[in-house]
Amino acid sequence: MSRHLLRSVSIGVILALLIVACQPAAAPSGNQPSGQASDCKITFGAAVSLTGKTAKEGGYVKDGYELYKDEINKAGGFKVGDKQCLIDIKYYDDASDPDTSAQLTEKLVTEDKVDLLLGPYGTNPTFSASAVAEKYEIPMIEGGGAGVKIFDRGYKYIFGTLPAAPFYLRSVIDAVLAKDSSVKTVAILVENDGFSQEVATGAEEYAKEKGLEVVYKEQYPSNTQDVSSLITAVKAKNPDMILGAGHAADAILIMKGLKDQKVNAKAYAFSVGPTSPDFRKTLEKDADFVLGIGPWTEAMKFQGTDVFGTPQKFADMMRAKYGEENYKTVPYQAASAAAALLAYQKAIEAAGSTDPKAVREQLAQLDLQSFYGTIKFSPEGIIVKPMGVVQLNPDGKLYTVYPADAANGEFLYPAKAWDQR
Amino acid sequence: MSHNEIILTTERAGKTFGGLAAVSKVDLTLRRGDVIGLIGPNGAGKTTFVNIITGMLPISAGKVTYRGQDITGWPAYRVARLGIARTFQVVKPFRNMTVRENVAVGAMYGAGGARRSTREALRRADEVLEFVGLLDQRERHAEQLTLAWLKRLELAKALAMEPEVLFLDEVMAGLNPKEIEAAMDLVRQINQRGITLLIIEHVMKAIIGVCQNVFVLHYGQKLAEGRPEEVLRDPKVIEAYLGKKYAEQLEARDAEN
Amino acid sequence: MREALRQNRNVVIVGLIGLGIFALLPLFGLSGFAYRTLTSMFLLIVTAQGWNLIGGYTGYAAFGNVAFFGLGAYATGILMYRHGWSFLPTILVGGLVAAGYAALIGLPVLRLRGHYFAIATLGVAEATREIVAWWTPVTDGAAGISLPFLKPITLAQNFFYYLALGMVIFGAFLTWFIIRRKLGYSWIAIRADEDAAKMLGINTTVSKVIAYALTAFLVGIAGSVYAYYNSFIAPEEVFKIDRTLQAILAVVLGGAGTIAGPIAGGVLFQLVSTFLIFSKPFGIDLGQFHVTIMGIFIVLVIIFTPRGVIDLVTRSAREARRVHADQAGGRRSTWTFLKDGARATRLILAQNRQQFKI
Amino acid sequence: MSGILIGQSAINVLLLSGVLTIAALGFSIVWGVMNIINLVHGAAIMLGAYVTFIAFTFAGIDPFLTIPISMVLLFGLGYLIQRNIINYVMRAPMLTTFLLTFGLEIIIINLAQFFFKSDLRAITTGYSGSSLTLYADPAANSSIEVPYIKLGALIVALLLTLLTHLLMSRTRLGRAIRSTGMDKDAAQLTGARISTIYALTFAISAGLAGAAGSLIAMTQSFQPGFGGTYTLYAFVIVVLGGLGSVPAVFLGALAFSLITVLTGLWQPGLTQAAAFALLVIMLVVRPSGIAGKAFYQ
Repeated sequence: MSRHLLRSVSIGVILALLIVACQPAAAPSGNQPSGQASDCKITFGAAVSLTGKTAKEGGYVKDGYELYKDEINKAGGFKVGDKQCLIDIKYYDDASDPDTSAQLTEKLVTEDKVDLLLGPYGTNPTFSASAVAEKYEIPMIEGGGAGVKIFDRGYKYIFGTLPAAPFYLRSVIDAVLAKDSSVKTVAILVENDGFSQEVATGAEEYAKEKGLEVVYKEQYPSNTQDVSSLITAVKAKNPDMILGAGHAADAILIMKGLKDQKVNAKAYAFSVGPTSPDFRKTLEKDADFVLGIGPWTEAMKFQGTDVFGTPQKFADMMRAKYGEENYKTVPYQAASAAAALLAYQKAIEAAGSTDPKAVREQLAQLDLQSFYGTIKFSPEGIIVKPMGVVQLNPDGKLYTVYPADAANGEFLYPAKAWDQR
Repeated sequence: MSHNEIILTTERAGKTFGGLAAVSKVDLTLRRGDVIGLIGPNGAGKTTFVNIITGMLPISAGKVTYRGQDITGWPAYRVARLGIARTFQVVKPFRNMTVRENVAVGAMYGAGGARRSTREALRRADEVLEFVGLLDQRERHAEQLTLAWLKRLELAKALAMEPEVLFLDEVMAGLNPKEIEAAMDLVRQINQRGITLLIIEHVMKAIIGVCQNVFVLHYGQKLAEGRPEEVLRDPKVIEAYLGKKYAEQLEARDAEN
Repeated sequence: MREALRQNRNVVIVGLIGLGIFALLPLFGLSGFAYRTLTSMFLLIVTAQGWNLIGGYTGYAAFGNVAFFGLGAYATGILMYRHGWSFLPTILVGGLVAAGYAALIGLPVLRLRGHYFAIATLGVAEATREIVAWWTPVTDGAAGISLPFLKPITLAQNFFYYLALGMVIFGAFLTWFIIRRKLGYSWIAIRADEDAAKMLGINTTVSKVIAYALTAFLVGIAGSVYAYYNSFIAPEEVFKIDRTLQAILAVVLGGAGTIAGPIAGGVLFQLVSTFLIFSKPFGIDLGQFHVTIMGIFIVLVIIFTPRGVIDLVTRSAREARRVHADQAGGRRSTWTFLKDGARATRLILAQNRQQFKI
Repeated sequence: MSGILIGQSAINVLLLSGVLTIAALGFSIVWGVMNIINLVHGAAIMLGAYVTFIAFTFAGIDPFLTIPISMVLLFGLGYLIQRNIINYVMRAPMLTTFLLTFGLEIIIINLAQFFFKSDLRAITTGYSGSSLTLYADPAANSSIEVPYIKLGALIVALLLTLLTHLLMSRTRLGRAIRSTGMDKDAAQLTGARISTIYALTFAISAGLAGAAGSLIAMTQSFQPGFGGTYTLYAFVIVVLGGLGSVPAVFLGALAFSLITVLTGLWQPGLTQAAAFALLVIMLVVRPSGIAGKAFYQ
């Protein structure tokens, strides 16, 4: 009898577990604006990293989405046909893990039945999540993955609001050459991950094209804790310009190392780091003169008809919503995330529905002036957009210094030598 | 069974640990059917000597020959498959197996192992277990056995290998007199099956009771060899080995008074 | 261990029923998410079954198995992407490449024991990752490799689901097949006492290298399938240490050195970790604490059931059955049986907690 | 290779090895005495870094003066963790303790992420980044520099290493810890309370990790997840140097720094691969390390 019992208990347990696993454990919940009447609702799904390695940037992305959602809902939502639709976003935390990202995207599509997808943060999670989106032919606009390889797979439903990685550091080279044509040598320090490799290769090719000599280009391992020997090697090459392609922590480590060993270049630039608030906070005065890049800065002079209108307005609203302290400078990740939703708005309104195929067609031919500048995707789905160059000024602020028509501050060049600061 | 055939010899066998000689220049000859006692004070190098013959430890010097074949420096498993088995002073049962499975491993991989299937090995294990008197324990886990049973299990594992030479390393240590009697009986029976035995033992009664010859190691070197009664009367041996014990006994007696 | 299995025919029966359920589940309609969750779970189980051979049966705590996963994934990635192979043969190549690599590194590394073996394997895995990331001409470096995906969706879902499930069955069958044979005995003997195993005539080096290579084969084929399933591989993802640790956790959760252990543990691990991301118990959003709770879960499991859940359940059931049989006829009911079971479980948990205490 | 390059690289090796010694020391002691691979170690280093960060940012205490604070706090935390959690698995197989500490690490890191957020933090003092110029060749625009803050960290690290060495070799506590490491049952006979000894050993290890965290906080930016890399480094260092003594850890750290710096000059993409390759070779060829012994002394 007991054997029989054990058997039935076990079956029961397995079934129960399966039901738990396969059914939505809880009704989808989002912050629905209560009491507001609306004709319909559009739900977006996003698996972003709120914990793990890229929790910080994932947070920027989520904040950008949320700000846009709040503002557009205040303004009455999307106009679909003759209906006004409020929007809602369902989030999951992918813990910065690509496998989880794919799993969650699959859940958003097949169980939560979201209408359209927003991207995660990070090139690798974007790879996994976008494959799921493409599989189900649901559009995904992502503002957190710039690897060119995401877009050269022939996918049709993936759009990115960040310019392609190889373009990241090109504007820096342009900016410096515009100021000083006597610059001859460049050193490039590259983190050993896919995104940074693309950035570095793009920069190297462009530098050569412009007649510069790349005197140093080496990879360093992700999670590196010491770059002193790289700095020593760079110093021996005495380059005019030092470019870093990696993550914010590496950029900080490299700057500290350059100061330690008194390596004086005319310009320092990093693909990721200078635009993040942490960079200034951690390096303080040592961050002066460093160049960063961004597809968007709050100083840029774009004008759109969207809920934000201008970069400045977007930045102010970010600060109003999330606090001055947290967004001293507003990182472009937040703006590119908001731009993703904006692109959806225009595409849905043009399509008159949220039908994935119709929205996809509209996205492909989108050409929109906005607070984020021109939003227009290449045939591969990646935004075509020049990068702005920013500089951390000794007065403590971040100014856009290139291109000239977007500049709101003077490009201080060359950077002061360490012992003259 | 011919008592003349030489089955195993060592010539000037030696082992050094970081410059210290644990065993040096030991010559030993085992003839088929022998029961030799290997005795000596603690630390005399008895177990090390067995270890270098069986390939447990790499030999440092000298030569080991088994049935005319030079097996110096052979790895332990090859020596074992040739037909040389041993037990361990500190018992080494496979705790996660049953008694029967423990013994079956010996039957699978020992001298006769290559031709045996798993099932045949298990059957062979039953035979051996019956012989050593452990058959009724065969389904128990090794970790549940008492020390006396574990010593028998060691023996059974070695016997299952169908060895021609068997080294017994203190199989009687820690047993009570009754258990020792039984164990001696078992050793005699094993010998009657034609297995050559080298027995390391501190229980002198057992040595005298079962061994034809005794071989004494002291500081890693041969001190004496011969019939038990003679060797044990040898002053050199008494001084090196028994002398210490007598001294302890005297000391104990003094303390009592 | 082997005998524990024999005594508990129940485990086998439950396993077969579970297998039946999993085999039939797609017929009742699964969401894409359920497909993915279960397919990933099967792949986790296969990597766990792989680890179980070297870590569970042979007793060598390998911490670098992710190297085999990554090599399997890259074999498939490179063959499909560069050489236009079709998918299925690449699985075999992935498994064999991993097995060959394991044999190669196993020869020196398997001479080490305990912590040293663990660290050496970890080191090998890390070094392998870095080399794959660095060797751009062959591997496309850190940027990774993208693969096309199988269409249409339903075909792909069922294909990967049943392929992965089939691999679980293969893993279980392989384990079962070997442990009843001499090789299996040699592994269990090595785990218990390697010196004693040698003295019984076991060529421990060969046994261990075979165990390691078979481990690598299973982990490697899981990696191969992962590559095509996920359609993207990059060194930092497929060589992530977490994959090894998850597999080990799955084995320990279920019970190391048993056939059912990795399966039960894999199911439990995947369900708990998936559940934690979505569930809102009593309306509380676990939010970013889901990873923390996973950590607490691991700590509790390790302290309370170091031999795994199967051991806990079977021992509780045995104990309850014993108590149950002693009781007078009137009180024998399902309810009292369950109550006895719960009490037995509590007792065993308390014992386990004290078991390794100083 | 120019003289300046060699000189600067030698300085780099020395400076790096100091901090790494402290980072690996506690790990080595716990491993040697308790036979545990302690994955919580990196998390303890991380907590030490945050103690220094908080004390510096909110109380304005000089980072070097925060070292005792983080050592004391982490000592206490280590004691509690051993007493209440790790003590339950002291006799368990290695895998059990490994996974247990893995679970603990997850918990600590994620709680830290909740409390401290995943913002990058760093400590920038008035003297950060200033350095002592040992030799300069203005013509070639090159020089050999010794950053003061790293020099300070090296001195503190050497001092702590020496103190730990004295603690382990000269004091009663050290003797009790060592004898427990050699043979816990024999140590029990001598009257030492094993559970207390273990708790103290773990606490000392955590305290050293705290000091390492404080030192690391001064030289680089950090966020809650950064400690894991140091656990990995500690592994390699302990194996290279050999288990069993304080000076061995220093030798291991020196060897590790040498490999890191040399590969960093030639082929920085392979620094970790080189370190791990050496680790595996070392394990196979000489498992006891450069200066290893069987037990702690």
